[in-house]
Amino acid sequence: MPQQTEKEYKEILRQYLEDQSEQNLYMGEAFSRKLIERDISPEEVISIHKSALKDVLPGLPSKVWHSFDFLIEMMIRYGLALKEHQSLVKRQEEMQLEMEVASKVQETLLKTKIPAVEGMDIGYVTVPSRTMSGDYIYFVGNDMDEAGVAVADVMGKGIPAALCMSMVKFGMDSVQHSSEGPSGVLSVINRIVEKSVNDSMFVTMMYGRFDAKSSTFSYASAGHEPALHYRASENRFVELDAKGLLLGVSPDARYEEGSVVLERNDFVAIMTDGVTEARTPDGFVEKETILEIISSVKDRSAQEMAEHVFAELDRMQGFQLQDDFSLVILKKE
Amino acid sequence: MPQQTEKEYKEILRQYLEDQSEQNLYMGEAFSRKLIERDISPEEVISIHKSALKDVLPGLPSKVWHSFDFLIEMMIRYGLALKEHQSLVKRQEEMQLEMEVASKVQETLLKTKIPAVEGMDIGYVTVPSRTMSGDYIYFVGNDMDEAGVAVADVMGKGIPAALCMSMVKFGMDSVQHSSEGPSGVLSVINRIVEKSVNDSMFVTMMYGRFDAKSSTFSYASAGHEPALHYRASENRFVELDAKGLLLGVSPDARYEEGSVVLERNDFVAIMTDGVTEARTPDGFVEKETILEIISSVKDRSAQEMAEHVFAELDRMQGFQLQDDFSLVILKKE
Amino acid sequence: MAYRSSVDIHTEWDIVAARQLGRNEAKKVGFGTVDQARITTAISELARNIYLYAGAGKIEIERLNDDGMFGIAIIASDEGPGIPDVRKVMEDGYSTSGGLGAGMPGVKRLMDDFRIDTERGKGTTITAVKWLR
Amino acid sequence: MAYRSSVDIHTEWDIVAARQLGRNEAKKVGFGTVDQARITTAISELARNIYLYAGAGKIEIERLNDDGMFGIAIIASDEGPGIPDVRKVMEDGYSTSGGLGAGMPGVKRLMDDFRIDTERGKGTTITAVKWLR
Ligand SMILES: [Mn+2]
Ligand SMILES: [Mn+2]
Ligand SMILES: [Mn+2]
Ligand SMILES: [Mn+2]
Repeated sequence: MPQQTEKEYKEILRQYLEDQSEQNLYMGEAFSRKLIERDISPEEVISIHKSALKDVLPGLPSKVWHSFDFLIEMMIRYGLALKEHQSLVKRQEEMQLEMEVASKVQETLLKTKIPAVEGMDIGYVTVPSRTMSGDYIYFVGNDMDEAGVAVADVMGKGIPAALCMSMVKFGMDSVQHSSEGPSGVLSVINRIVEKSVNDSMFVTMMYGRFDAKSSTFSYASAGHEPALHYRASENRFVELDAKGLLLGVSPDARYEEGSVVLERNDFVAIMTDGVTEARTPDGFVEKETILEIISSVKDRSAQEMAEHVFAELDRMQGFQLQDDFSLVILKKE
Repeated sequence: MPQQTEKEYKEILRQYLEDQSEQNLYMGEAFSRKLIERDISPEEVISIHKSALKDVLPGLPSKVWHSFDFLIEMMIRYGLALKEHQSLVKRQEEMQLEMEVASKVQETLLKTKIPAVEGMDIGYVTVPSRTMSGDYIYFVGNDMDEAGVAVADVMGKGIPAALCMSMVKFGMDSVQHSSEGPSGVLSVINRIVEKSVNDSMFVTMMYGRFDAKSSTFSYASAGHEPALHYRASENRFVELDAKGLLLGVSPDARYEEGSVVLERNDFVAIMTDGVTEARTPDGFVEKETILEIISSVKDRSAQEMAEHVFAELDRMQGFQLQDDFSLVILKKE
Repeated sequence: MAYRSSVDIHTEWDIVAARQLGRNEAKKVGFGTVDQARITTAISELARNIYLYAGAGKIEIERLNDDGMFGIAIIASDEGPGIPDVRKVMEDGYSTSGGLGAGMPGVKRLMDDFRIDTERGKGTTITAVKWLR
Repeated sequence: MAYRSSVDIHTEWDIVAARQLGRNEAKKVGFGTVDQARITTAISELARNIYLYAGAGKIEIERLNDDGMFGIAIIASDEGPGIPDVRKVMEDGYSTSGGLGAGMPGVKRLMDDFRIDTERGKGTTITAVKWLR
């Protein structure tokens, strides 16, 4: 193989030295691609060039050949860098594959089912900005007259966030009863997060609970983005917020609870900051604009509403989300 | 800067052509490192070489110079590969940083404490083959006369394995009582894994429990590497294995339980396949060799034993683990 | 203030013609041997892409004089299927992308400015510029 | 069946002496120019490591004849502080590891066999072998 390579190289060089045609340089370029494929290092190319030139132009002063020996010496480290590159490319590809597998694991791990509650239409969208998400949506319900929803956002993105979030998920697994009150739920999750995670990791979370018997939506927040309550009778939005520390800061954190009664055609939107802090090349999207987008589809189903808001904000961001995006709509029928 | 570079290069080349001394080649090599640092591509090196040679050896036939033009053409793609490498190194470093954060999250998430049990010396080593581990060791105990240890290995490595393993951890959190029997523990974890993880993910696990009152070690295995029981009185090893499906295959899997009585100076070694399937350039390490390594330190403390076995096998693998390595030694005093 | 010439790409020999045109123009602008080789390699890559994936198209070469800054532009255009995922095409370091350092990231590195315009089913125009320093 | 010679490393000039010895021995074994340059670069890297991190040590060169297979071994030893984390030292692609392609992974790539023995506070011995093909 190396001898074959030398022979081919010499032939292309010989032809080039005859008439210096573009044709020959093109063949040379194609051949250089082959050399890289065949794992020929740059110092070997110089060595091949030297011996080819010796054949084609014999009788040159010996210093010319010494100069090539020097050039070979200069190229060794370039060759090393190239070899290192090949190993890195391989590792990079493995990593990519690994991330894809991980995101599938995450998907299965975090799957959740919208509960069926009389008089309540629920829809949601959650889209990661990179391969793995740091946002989390989880529903609980008795499939009769109670529904609970947790919306959480782990600070940071990517793998560390995904790992930390799996913890919130297992916390939620221990809250399987939709009758549990919002501030109680946050207290449980807070203790789990506080115990398992080091100080540099924080999680914001809102837990909301709808009781069909009283048509009441109650909620508590651990430093999370406020929810929005659309009052159909007044055609305006009211922020729903409640005092509470981020999860994981203190084991004894207490969570205030708020509640509102939902009238017909009212809806509540719970979201992460990836919705409200949508960034376009020209800056943040105005809060007003976001409210207008939501309003414009208030007569559609909850799922259609969530999907429309995502589509609009995704488009405005040039299809490159800066943060994970999660939005839940709970609409009183 | 490029002119300065050319001047320096010419000077080193000129000196080399005079006497071809090693001294000059050493200077050349040092200079080539500088060239790479200064982002000089290999095709530029050839071009610099050409013009330096033109100065040092004027009057060579024009074909010599044409040959350098050809060589420049051949080097362009090598230069490109090198540039690509620099960008990949940068990306790799970012990724590495993220992985390190993730592995710290994992570390906190998975921290465990060796229980204090009278008459039982416990030591362990667990080392990931990459940044994130897919092996998991977890201890439970009443800090009196009972100790339980779980050793798990998630199929696959890296991020997906780490995510999946966080699940085993939360399963173990629900098994806080060291009085729970091995086959019961595996059944609980199995149901959690089966529920949360898709079909392509499997986990092997061994759970062992030592009861100081009866000096009995009981164990169950979910398709895990057998443990080793060293009988001091007979100076030989006995494998401890028990029937049981991998975790996550079927929700109703049942786990056989086995037990042995530990005599004075007996020890049990529980491990993952990263220990038994150590791979060197010449193939797998023989089982015999591994037993010899363990035997050779059987008089040391449990922790020293585990560390010695790791150090030896790590060295035999050229410090490049092919799989996560975990080994627990339980030694009857 | 621009002089533009072009080569249609139908066969592999047209790639050589495009390279020759690019090299001549680069020489006229005043680029040295190394930059000539880089510009020519970029043309090779773009022309081969047209030849392999779009079937036909053209390479235009433009000499630039922008307020005393001299340079050269390569405009590669085709009416092929368009690039379905530009993000993917611009990604670095895939051994599958036809070899180390090849592909569009390579062209971008060989030149100073780089821009892709593509529409599904309509075609692709790639503009790459190098300035004389 | 081995001939061994050695150079003590105390000053930077000793690095040159070690290179010279290695190159001469490599020539005698029959290695070509490119392999000579690779072996010499590996010696440079190992000797510089001794000079920079251990202060003093030696480079031994051994000509090998193993059942008709000819080769050369570089043995770099010092009584320095030892390498705290061998795994880290063998990792690829850190721009901080003193430049692209440098360091111990570079030495490993330049040679055929590579082995590190190190003990904290006792010192380090690195053995690297290249076979003639
Ligand atoms: Mn987040
Ligand atoms: Mn966010
Ligand atoms: Mn594993
Ligand atoms: Mn394993």
